[in-house]
Amino acid sequence: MNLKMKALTKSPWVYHLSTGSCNNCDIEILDCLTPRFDLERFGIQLVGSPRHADALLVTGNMTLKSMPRALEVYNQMPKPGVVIAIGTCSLGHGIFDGSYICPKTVDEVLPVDIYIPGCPPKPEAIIAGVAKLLNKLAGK
Amino acid sequence: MKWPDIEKKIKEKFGKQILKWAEHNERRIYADIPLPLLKEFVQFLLGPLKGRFIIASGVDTPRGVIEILYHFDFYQLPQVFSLRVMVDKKNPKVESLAGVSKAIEWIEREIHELLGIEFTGHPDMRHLILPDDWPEGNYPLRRDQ
Amino acid sequence: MNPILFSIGLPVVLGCLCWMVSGRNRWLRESLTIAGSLALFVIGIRFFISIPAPVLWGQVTLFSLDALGSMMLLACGFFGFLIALYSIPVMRDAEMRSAYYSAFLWTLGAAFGVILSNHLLLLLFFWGMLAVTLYMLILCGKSQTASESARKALIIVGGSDGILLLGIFCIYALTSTFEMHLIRLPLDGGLAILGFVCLGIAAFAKAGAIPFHTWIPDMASSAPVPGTALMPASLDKLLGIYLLMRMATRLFILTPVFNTALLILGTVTILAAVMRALVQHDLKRLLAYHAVSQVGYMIVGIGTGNPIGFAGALFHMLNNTIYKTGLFLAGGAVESQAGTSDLDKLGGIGRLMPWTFVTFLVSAFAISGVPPMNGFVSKWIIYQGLFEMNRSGNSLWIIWLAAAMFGSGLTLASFMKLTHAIFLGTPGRDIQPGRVKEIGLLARIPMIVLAVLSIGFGIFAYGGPMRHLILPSIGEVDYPGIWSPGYATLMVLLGLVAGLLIYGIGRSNQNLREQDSFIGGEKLPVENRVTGTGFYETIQSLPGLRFFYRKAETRSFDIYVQGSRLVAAITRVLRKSHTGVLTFYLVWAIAGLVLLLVWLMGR
Amino acid sequence: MSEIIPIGPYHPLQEEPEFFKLHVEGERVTKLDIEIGYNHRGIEKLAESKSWDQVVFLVERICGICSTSHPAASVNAMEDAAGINAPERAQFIRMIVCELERIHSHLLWLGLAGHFIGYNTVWMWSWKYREIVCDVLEKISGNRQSYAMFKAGGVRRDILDEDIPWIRSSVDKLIPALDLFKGAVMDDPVIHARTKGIGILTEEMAKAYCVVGPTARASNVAIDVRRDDPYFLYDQVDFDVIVLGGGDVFDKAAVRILEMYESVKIIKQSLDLMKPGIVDLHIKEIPPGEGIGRAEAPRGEVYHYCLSDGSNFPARYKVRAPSYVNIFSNEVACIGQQVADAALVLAAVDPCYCCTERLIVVDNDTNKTREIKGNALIQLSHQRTEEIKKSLGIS
Amino acid sequence: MESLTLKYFGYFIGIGCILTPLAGMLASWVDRKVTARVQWRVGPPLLQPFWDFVKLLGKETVVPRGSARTVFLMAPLLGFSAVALVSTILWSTIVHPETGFVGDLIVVLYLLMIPSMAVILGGFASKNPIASLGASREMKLILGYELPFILACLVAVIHTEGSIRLGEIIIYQNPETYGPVGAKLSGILAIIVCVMVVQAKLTCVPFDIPEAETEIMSGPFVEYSGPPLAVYKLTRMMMLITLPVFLVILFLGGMHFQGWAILWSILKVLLFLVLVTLIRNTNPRVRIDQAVRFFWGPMTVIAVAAVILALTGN
Repeated sequence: MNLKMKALTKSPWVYHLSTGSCNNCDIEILDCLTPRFDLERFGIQLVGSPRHADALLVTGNMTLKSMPRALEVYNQMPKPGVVIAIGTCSLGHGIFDGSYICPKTVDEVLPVDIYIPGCPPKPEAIIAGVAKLLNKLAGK
Repeated sequence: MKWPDIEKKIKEKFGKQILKWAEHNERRIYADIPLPLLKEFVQFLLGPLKGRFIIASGVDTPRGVIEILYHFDFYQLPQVFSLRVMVDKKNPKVESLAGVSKAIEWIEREIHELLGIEFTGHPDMRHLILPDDWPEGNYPLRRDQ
Repeated sequence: MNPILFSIGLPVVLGCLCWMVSGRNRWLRESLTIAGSLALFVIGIRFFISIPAPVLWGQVTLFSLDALGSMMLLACGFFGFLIALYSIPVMRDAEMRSAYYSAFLWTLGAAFGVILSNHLLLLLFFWGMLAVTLYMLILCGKSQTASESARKALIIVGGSDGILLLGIFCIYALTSTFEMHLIRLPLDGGLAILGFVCLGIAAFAKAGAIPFHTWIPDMASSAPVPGTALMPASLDKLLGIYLLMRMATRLFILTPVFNTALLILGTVTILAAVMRALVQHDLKRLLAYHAVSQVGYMIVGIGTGNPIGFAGALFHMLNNTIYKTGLFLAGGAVESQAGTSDLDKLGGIGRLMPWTFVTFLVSAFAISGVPPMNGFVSKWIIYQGLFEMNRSGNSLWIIWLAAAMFGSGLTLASFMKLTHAIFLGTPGRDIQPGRVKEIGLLARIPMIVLAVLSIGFGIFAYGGPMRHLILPSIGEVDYPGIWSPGYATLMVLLGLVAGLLIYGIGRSNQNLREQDSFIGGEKLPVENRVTGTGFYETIQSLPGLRFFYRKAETRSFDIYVQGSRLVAAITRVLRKSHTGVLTFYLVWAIAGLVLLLVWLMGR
Repeated sequence: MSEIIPIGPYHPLQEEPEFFKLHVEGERVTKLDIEIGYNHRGIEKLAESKSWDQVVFLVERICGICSTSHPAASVNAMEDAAGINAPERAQFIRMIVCELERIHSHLLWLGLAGHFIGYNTVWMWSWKYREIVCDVLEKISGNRQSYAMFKAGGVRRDILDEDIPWIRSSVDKLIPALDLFKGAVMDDPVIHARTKGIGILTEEMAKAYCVVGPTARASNVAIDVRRDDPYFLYDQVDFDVIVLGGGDVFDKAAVRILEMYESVKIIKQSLDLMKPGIVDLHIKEIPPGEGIGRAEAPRGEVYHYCLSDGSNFPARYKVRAPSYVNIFSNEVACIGQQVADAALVLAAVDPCYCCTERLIVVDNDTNKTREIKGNALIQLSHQRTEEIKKSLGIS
Repeated sequence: MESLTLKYFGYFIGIGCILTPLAGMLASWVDRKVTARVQWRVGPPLLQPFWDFVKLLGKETVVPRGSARTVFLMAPLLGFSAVALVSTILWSTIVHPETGFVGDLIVVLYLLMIPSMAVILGGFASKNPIASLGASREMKLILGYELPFILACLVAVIHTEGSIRLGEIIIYQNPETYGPVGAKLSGILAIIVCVMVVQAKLTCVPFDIPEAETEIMSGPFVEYSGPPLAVYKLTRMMMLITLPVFLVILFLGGMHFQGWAILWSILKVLLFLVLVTLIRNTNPRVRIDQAVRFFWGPMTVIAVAAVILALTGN
């Protein structure tokens, strides 16, 4: 494994992209940063601009209005970068399946690298998912 | 001012024109009124009666009319008073109430894009929640969609 | 013919020729101007190398030259030549070209005259001539306000000539001579102080120090840019500071009180002008306020009253002329290409006019005193003069030092805003790649030369300009501290190389990708852009400053406006007597006659 | 010339996509354009297949933060339409869940507000205490968010008697934490400087925009559905409605902080008053008719309207979330503020865009029914994850 | 002369470009760890800043379309080299107080402004309204703190009889003779001012207004990615160690490296570092006009008071 990928696994900065979620997943993502879970232990930081991000945390259905913007944000993330889909809605459509405003799932719009299911996934699940992602990257 | 007073005042002013007065229970009152009376009625409710606009909801009925319900309450009172107007589906035009209360502005935009009702005199009839490139004439809440 | 008289006469004659050349013969007029200014530049070099003999008229020395003067001449010739080059492409479309070129040459001649004069009355003559040519230069502007600002400049600068005359007679009353090399007045009596103040006002008005600065911003916004670059930005600075230097070193013996007065005026000039500059919306006005602000540093340098301070002031004068002219030229280039100098409408020109951008940036760094540019070195020497004051036991130096350093922070702030509003940021609606392009080579050369000089004077300050240009007129000075710009520059470069190495590790040039800017994932329409003019509104609305800014908006600090208000008030009182009733006039006339009779009988 | 500073749609200020165009001059906001709809999931085509029971699940997912206020209003509406009352114990359990959620939501807002003004310590601390609430909710419902507790006619799970002392002690632990925040937030001079007199929404404006909840109560508009139109058994417990008059950001924060004390009070009274009994009436059908349900969410009044035609599916379902009116009031509250403050003002109404753009309409005309229950969904997603994992080669 | 040149370059490379960045990373870790502890978290591992830096180096650089590309890419380097130069001057002064040139204090003050200026230039060059807004806020902040900062630094100068050479200031503060400036009343006042200014120079809360993440999405940095961002972050880390060292030189008598003095010296730097971190974690962000008012109001008054006290010998 080269140094670049190792560094990436040591300090993944995440950008949080909500594409029409119900907030639950978003809260749980933020929760991961707070004292009980403290993702900074793993060097994970929430950043304010996709330019700084190494990973996009996508939550929610892909609504029509979000779709071009999400793609735009993905393009603005410097590569190498990964996309993490969080929550049932972003995996499929969850309970919102069939809505006229969500024709596509997240992975039909963005190249999702890892899926973290749950409605909402517990912070533990998110951390486990991210850890698995890091292992995956390390194995690359 | 308690509810009986309010009820009395409403009936005094509009008693003859109210098409139907229904009390689901003591806290939920519905009144059907003719469409032209709407603006005056709402002005009366929000003005002298110090009511509070909650929301409006539109229903596309199988009868070929779209019902619009305007829900009001009166601050500390438990009663919810709902005004019902019928709009002809073939000519869905309603006088806009955005000038009466700011709070009605958004919901009229929403009903416009979802049910296709034209609110005449509305200051800003852009899309509220649907994308700007949403196809014209496609109203998701209509029964025929 | 005597070289000194030749150097003054030549431009005047050429100017007259220019005036006579018929309107269509553009080419001849331009070559005359170039030739004249080049000749003056060469003469300046010659005089600098070997100082010519003074011109005598009987026993009276009319013209003479010393080390200070020769340095000034060199500078005048140099900037005159550069601006002449620059004028050719920029003034091509101006309406009053013929008048402009004549005024240009006459200005140069008069400037040479001022510097070469040893006789105070001759000095006064050339000084007044400059006011007239200034008036002409402003009138060459296309703008509607040109005549108004020309009048204002003429009244302030010309008025200061009258005061200069008064001062000269004060000096004459005390010394019975007009020859400068014979005068050395101690400031002990009322008349001497009056003379000093009068000369000081003349110098301040010419250099544009507060409170006689108000004609400069007005002129800048209405006169053609090369004219502004020539007069307030370079020649007037040189001449005003020249006179002040003469006063401080030759004509008068300063007392600490006057030093302090100069220091106060200097710091006030620095801070007040730069504060006004911060909030300007017009490129040229903003630059003009900086032209005022920088004078403050020179006055502070002179106010220190020690050789280091003098050297710093002179060097700063030179440097200021370099970068200030550079800024005006770059600004003028932007204006002539983009067609506007309104900061709201500019933006994003850096990509379209790269040369102008780079030269502007260098000059902006220099004026803000960023090491290792020349502006830093001369400010640094002025600070040394302030430390020197400390050694002589004056503890007020801290105030001047803090104010001067703070002033350079403010300068930086306003130039950051300017850089953003013109060259970076989002382009304005009219700024399109096809329409706005780099200015012609002839205009670009002066800008590049000045930018190179800005850097060169900064890096090789001590060995080059200080030793050869400044110190001959001051005498050897003992610097308490030497800032070694050479090392520092090398190290900064080394740092840049190290940074590039870091980029190299990241191979960032291979991993470069262009993307739209991130604005929350939404695309902004073109007209929604940050223009940068409102940046300092926060400052403007600070409780303490709001008052001053409001007052400045209503021109309460403008000596011209206040003066004319006073005059208007007086005439208003008089006008009250104009009732239009005949008997009233009769009463006045009779009263006047009676008074006259009484006075005559009293004799 | 005014410049536009965009806030959103993807902006760290808000967890959800929303687009505010701030027209500014210098740093001063002159106009605010609100553009919403990024989160609009307009669910009708899907929701046509939802039965009355599923509707409760669906409205729960309108919004994750107030994930029990919508079910509360929803069951109120259904019970209003059906003309029944849930058993007393169920009502108390509902109140406990609602109030716990209020505390969790206010703490969450407080933390985020701290984050917005760069006070990350407040964020961390308040979320640390929020965990206590989440634990209690997890104990009661089995989930930290989206509790799936309510149904028309009762609740799905009873609170076990042996858990009650633990719940009580956990809730008691909140009091010192609340005292801490009260001190840290309401007495901090810098916070005062940042929030007092900022984004004032006057009483007239509050009434004109018909704002609700803490936003209204901070502007001296004393409305609270719990008191004005008591649902559940709020008329049996004793609590105060916090009303402040300033209308600025500080008062909005203060209202929320003080409200948490009242919530703790209600929870403890409910635990005391709760008697053993059934918790579910097992309603079979909703008769034809209309029902209106209201509930006081942490952000204000939630309003649900349902129309039943007697079938298993609602004929029309209308939701008015509190943020729908509150966000709009930013249009006035932001004007004249600095950009830095505008961001804070936008956040101060505790906007919940998910709620705003819900639009859940349930209609029974077509028969494209897909019976997927919540658990099955999760299973499906699990399956899918497994497949993906396999395809990626992760065990 | 040759050897002197070589020595300077050696210092510059060794200290400015290698030692200071490493020390800066360490300081950044201390900062983040203390922050985490205040917030009841565990915090990042020791090597975290290093990994952040390396990772950013490995990322691709995204340049916003229509920006002034050269300025955009060069601005971070400008800031970096200025800090490297400052830190070289400071450290070489600490090691050899007798070297240095008269007036290096002024040079340091000017050079310390350049990193912020680089940030501003970069922000302006990125053609993003948010970055422009952030950069203009940064500029206003500089305006605000510059005056009290100069005055507070002059307090040390006054105490050391008008010496503007850092080495002399250190020597003057020898405990046996004059003692540290910070022990005087005016010194304490000046330290208070300086700590607030350092807070602003580092754009830490409460003065992180230029890059307020929740308002303007990290302001001038919003468009930066990859190596340029890495250089900015590195510059910030270097500032995080350079500024405390500068204050230690001015007010606490510099650092010494003989025996136990090392520990004491490190403690002095840590003192400022932790102070900055604590202030950062116990305050909300203020508004830009409040910040400017704060610096031009109370801070300038305190600084002036300190200067007056210093002139009277207190």
